[in-house]
Parts: sequence; structure tokens; C-alpha cells
Amino acid sequence: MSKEALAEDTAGMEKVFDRPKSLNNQQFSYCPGCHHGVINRLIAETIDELGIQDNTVGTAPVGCSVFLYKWFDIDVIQPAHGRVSAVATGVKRARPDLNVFAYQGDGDFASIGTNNSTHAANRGDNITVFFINNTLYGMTGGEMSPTTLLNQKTTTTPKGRKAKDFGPPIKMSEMLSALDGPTYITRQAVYDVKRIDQTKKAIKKAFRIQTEGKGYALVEILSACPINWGMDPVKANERIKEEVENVYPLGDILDRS
Amino acid sequence: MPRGKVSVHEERCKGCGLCIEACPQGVLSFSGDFNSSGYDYVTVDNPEDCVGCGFCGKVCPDVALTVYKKQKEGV
Amino acid sequence: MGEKKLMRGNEAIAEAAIRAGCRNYFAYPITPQAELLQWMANHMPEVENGTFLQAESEVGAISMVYGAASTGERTMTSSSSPGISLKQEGISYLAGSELPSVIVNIMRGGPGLGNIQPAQGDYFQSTKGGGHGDYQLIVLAPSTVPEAAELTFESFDLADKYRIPVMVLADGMIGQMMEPVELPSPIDPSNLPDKPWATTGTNGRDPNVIRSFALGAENLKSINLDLQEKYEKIRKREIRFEEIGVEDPDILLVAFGTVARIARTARRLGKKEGIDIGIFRPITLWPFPDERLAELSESLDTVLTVEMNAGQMVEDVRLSVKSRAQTPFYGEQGGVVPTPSEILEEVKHHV
Amino acid sequence: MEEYSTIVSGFGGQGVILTGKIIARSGMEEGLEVTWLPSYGPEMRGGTANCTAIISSKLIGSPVVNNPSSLIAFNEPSLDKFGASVREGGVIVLNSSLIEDHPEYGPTRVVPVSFNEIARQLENQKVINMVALGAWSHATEALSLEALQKGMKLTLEESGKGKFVEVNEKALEKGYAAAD
Repeated sequence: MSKEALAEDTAGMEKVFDRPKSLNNQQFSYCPGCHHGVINRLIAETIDELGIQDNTVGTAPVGCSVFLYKWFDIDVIQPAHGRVSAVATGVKRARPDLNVFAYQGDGDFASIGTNNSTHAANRGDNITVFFINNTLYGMTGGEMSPTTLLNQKTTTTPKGRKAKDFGPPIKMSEMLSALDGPTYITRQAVYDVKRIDQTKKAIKKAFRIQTEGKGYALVEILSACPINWGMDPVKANERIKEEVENVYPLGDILDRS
Repeated sequence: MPRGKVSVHEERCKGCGLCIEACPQGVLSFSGDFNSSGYDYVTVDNPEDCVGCGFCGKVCPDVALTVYKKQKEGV
Repeated sequence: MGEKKLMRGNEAIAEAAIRAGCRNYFAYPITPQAELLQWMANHMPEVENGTFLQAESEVGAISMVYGAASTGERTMTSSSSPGISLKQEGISYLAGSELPSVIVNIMRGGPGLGNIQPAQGDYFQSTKGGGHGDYQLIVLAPSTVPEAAELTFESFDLADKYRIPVMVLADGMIGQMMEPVELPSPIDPSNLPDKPWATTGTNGRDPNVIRSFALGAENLKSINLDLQEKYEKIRKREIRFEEIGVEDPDILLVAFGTVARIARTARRLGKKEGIDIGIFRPITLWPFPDERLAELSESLDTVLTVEMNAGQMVEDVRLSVKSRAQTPFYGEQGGVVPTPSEILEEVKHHV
Repeated sequence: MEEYSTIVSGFGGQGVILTGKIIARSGMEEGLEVTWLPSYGPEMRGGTANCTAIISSKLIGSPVVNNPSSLIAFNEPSLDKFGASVREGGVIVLNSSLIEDHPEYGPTRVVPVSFNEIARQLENQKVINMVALGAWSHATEALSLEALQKGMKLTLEESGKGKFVEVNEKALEKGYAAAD
């Protein structure tokens, strides 16, 4: 549609949904139906709404989030696998005036980086952490991660994950909530409009906790990986609601804000 | 005159269909055509029914939609 | 320069770093560098914007360095051999992302847990990789406590100048011993030149990205070529060494760090017995002073390398000397420090 | 002066490390080159401790010595370990309170002083190391009593222990006199 035609069509109307300013025009390279895109957009919108685009630094590691720097219109640091929380701590300690967020997948946050994730939380570092839990390693080809559900088939658990071999799924948010350090820990999902709105609120709250200097906030977001789950995007959404949520219940787990 | 309008950025759309599922008014559908990336992109099928709720935009993982809504009278 | 103070090597290094404008220090305890960490814990909070954080692990510490260095602020970590091994992942990333930073290694005996005695077994690790990929660190090897302070102070300038991680490579003896040190006057880090590449929030400019990641072979190749070009510049400009009595000696002894100072005493003992020992001491282990060594070897019969390892730097010595002179090696291992008389005995086998 | 090296050795807690540091500090205040090298690590914890202090008018090469110019031995294991290594014409200052018999060391002069007895007279067992150091000063003449008093004072004051200067001064003097 031409600009003129669009203008005519939308005369007397207001834009109620558009691309946030903190994203540039680059197309995401995520797979169709992947929730990373929704979550990236929510973070960008929140940055816009809080007016912190100019002094926010994001950090995202290896995995599907490795390209974060390509589409966010903010400064971004790309560290080693698992080290995101420690890198965010380094940035924040050097420059407490910056807003720093860490964007980590479940392999990153809950497996190779557990040590770093845990201690950033326990120190109550004044950073905002997004933990995107899609129950497997997406980028490398759908291998088991520590958050893979029991009996879930992945490329490294072809017969399904068995507790006797790999233990049960790790519940990072609950685990970290046992600590005295963190300020806010919540688990959210983005499979429908209601959950998306709630996730947005949680993201905003998590950033506010940082801007107000109140400490460590973690937003875990259950995320779909339709390709590696072998499902179409609509079915993948249903899986979160019907299966994943049972193991990882939604809602605030800790709130000392 | 519809209460809302949705515009699809066809080249950004990856045809995941989540917006079709989310739209309460049945405004959107697959186009049956392919964009330059080879995706069957979404198109606006029933523009008259759009209420400008923005649900489609919210669930879209590729920020491929812009949504407009008629301003309330007297505002 | 201030007054002379009697300081332990670890403490002098820490204080020199603070005076060089280092404002972020992250580390994990390990012997024999613990006093460095302790000094930082006590004194970093005393300076404006000074950050001290004892990290959860060596891996955590080097990652915090990565984050803090991304903001352009002067940043350091320190450890000893096993801890430095753990940091190699982060060191490769720092090199790949061209982040100025300083890493101090107070070497101890290895491999594995080894022991806590002084050793020089990390020469290969420091100068020939350690982490993955084609990268170099500038590696500075002090042989006294005052020099450890001086080189640490300068390492921050070198790191900034070339956007490169710099390693100060000393051993447990230099870390633990005390000598009088005249520390340089503190600089004000807020007067340092801007780092336009740093991730400090966009504030209206285009976003900066810190990364070592490049998809596509051609992209990564070009990044690698740029790195190599930088390394070539450093090779041309930054080579440092010390020479003692290298004009026509009976034998030239090549040693770095602690061994070089022990060699000085061996030289003195040799004189009494009529043996003239010249000493060539590389101060930059990378870039290695190969040209000068090659030049000196033209007129020598024997270039003896002495190290506290099984023979690491000797490979660079041999590459430099080629067949112009004999290049025997004498080493002690496992934390054993060669004594002056032992070195002299070895010298006698070759003259 | 030529390089003058001293090994100080004893049980952990006898003030061995501080003794060596004060030699180095006093030498530095006299305008000499100095090094101080401790034994470190597990052996320090509960076991024996030793350190090497070198003073010299020239740049010091090796901070490690095989044959020290002098030894201060606080206990018998220390004498066993280092006694024979002291160079010809050197001096061994030993703690006769804890070392009853000692072998002859040929051309090495042995100066027995009762560190613990003298400290007891001063009603402070902690000063046995300054008794030793005073005796060392007299026996070796490597550094004067005044130089050591100055070095001790500065060292203690800088570590916030200024109130102990007086008793340590006395201990240095008593030790010095005892080595006569």
C-alpha cells in the first residue's frame, strides 16, 4: 500500500501498535513463531517507555540471542557462553549509572553459566536478567538443556529425558528465590495476549527495580521453539500452556521490591 | 468505516500464523503467496471487521504489523 | 615519584595498578598472589569510583573484566597459574573483542595443581595462545619488585594504546618478596583520552557493539587480518629487553624474570673465576626480542637459556639464534629455583 | 658493603617474618639495597617459617642464597636445617633458651643468646624476635642498633602497633648487650 493510501485509510485513527524506537529496522533472524522476537520487542518497548535507550547496555551471549546487537538500537556486548551475568556485573560495577540487562537462554543461564548466574543473584547485583527458557538448546540443533522436561525428546535424549540419567528439570527461579540476595524473581510466558501484557509489566518492573537501585531482578520467560519442538507455532504455544507451565508455574516467585 | 486498521509488512512476515490465531475478528489469513524470503505471508482478509485491538501486533514475533484504531469521539 | 617504600611484589603491583588509573578489579583468591587481591580489597574502595569484587570463580572474574573493560574503564584481574588457565576463555574473548585490560599471572609450579612455589611454566600459555584462536597478548616479565610495579603501571597505557589485553607475567618469588619501591604518582583516570568505541550508552550516537563474533569466513578473516596488522605494529614498536655485558662475553645467558636476577649473581661469581657471562633479558616475552638476539649471536659461540621450566622460551631463543651459535638449555622445574652457583656450574659445561 | 644475607628461621608465631622485614626495612632506611623473601604457603601455617633478608650497597641479584652470611635460629629444627649452610666467616645467632646443645660449625662463629629468658625479664614473650635482632646486630655488625631501632619503629608504627615500640626498643638493647 502506498503511503498516501495508508494515510487516507487511517485518517482519524491513532497508531496503537508499531515498532518500538529501541529496535532498528533490521529483520529478526529468529525462526517463524519463535518467542524471542516477542520478548525482544517487549524489552525494546519498555526501554522506550522508561526513556532509557540512551544509557542502557545489553549483553547477550552465544545461542539464538547472539544477534541481539543487530536489531537493538542500543550499545550491546556479546560475551562468552554462560558468562552474561558476570559480564553484566562488570559493566554495572564499572558504570553504576548505566542500565544493564543480561539476556540469556536456558543453556546459558542454567547450565554452563549457573555459577555466574547464581552468584550475580546472590550478590543482589543491580542488574536486570532475562532468562529465556525454551527447554532446549535451539541454536545448536535442539539438544537437551537442564530445563528440558522429563520424557521430552531432544536430539540428545532421543527416547526422552530420564531423571535417572540426567536428573529432573532444574528450576532456576525457585532455586534462586531461596537466596537472600535477589529483589524480584518472576516467571512469565508470551503465548497469548494476556500473558504478553503480564510479561511486559514484569519487564518494566524489573527495569524499574534497577533504575531505582533496588537490586537484582530476574524475569524468566517460557518460550516456544517450534522448529526444535517439531510443532507448528500455534501448537508450540499450546505446549507451553498445557505442558511446560505445569513444571514451571507462572507468576511472581519472589518480590522484595 | 472500520474501527481499526492493520497493515502487514509483507517482507517481515514469516508466516507463523500466530496473528491469525490471536485475532478475535477473523480479519487476517494466509495470503497463499510468498514473499522474497519464501514465507506465505499474512494478509488482511476482512478489513471491515478490524476493531484495532492490536492483539495481532502483540503476538507477532517479527514486529511485522502496524495497528491503528479510530479515535474516540470527543477525545 | 614518591618516597621509597618496602613492599611485597604483589602489593606493589596492586598499588601501581591503582595509580595507573585502574578502577575495576575482579579476582579470585589463589596462592601466591593472594596479597594482591587483599591489597585491592583494602585500597580500591579508597579511590573514587574504585571497584573491588571478589568473583565467584576465575571464569567469573575474567568475565567481569570483559564487562567493565567494555565501558572503557581501566580494568585488571590477577591470579596464579591454575587460575590463569581457567581465565583463558575470557582472555581469548578480550583479545578478540580488542578490550584493553591487564592480567597479572604470579606463576607457580604445574602442571595441574602443582604447588605454590615459583615457576615459569606458563611462558607457552602466555606467549603462544592459551586460549583459542590467533591472538597475542603483550607479555611483560619483570625481574624485580620495582620493575613489577613499573611494568604494571605502563601496562595500562599499552593496553589502551593498542586495545589489547596485556599480561604481567611474574612468579611466586616476585609476588612474595619485598624490595624498596618508588611508586609513580597517581594519574587521574578522568583525564585519559576518550574511548569512542566503548559501550557507555548511546547518548545520541550510533550504538557501539563489543563482540568477537563474525559470521562468514571473509568477515572473520578480515578481522583476523586487522588483528595481525596490529600485532605487527606492536612487534615493531614495543620490544623491550635488558643487556648486561653482552660485548664479547664467553657465553651469553638468556633468562627472564626471577631467573635473570639470579643470573646476575652468577655473572658476579663467574667474574671471580675468570668467566665472562653476558646476560640478555627479554622484558617483553611477546613481542620477543628476536632481532637483537640474532644480532648478538653473530659473534657468540654459545647462547645458554635458563628457565624455571622444562624449556619454553628456549624455543624462541633457538628461532632467533638459528645455527649461528650453540643454544643449550638449563632448567629447573616443580618450583625449584636455580641458585647462582648452579647456574655457574652449568655455564662451566659450555665454556 | 658486599651483599650481606641473613636467614631468619623458627616456629610460626615467633616473629620470624617480622624480624627479617625489619632487617630489610632498616637497611633501606640506611640507603642500602635490600630484598626480603619469605617461605610461604602451607609450611607457614603451624610449621616452621623462615625468610631471607639481604642488604647490599650494590644492586642485589638473587634473593635466594645457598650460603647466607648469617643465621638467626629460633629453635633446633632451624639450626638443623640451615646451620651448616652458613658461609665461612659467617655468624649463627641461636636461641639458647630452646637449643641446649649445638654442634661446632668450623669457621662459623656461634653466638648463643637466651631469647626467651631475656624476653621474660621484659615480661613480654612477643619480643623474643627483637632480642634476637639486637644480638644479631652486635654479633654481625651488619646494621647498627640505632638503624634497627629506627627500622623497627617505622615498621611497627606503619602497621598501627606504635604502642609496642618502647618494649621492642628495650628488647633490642637487651639482646645487643647479651651478645657481648
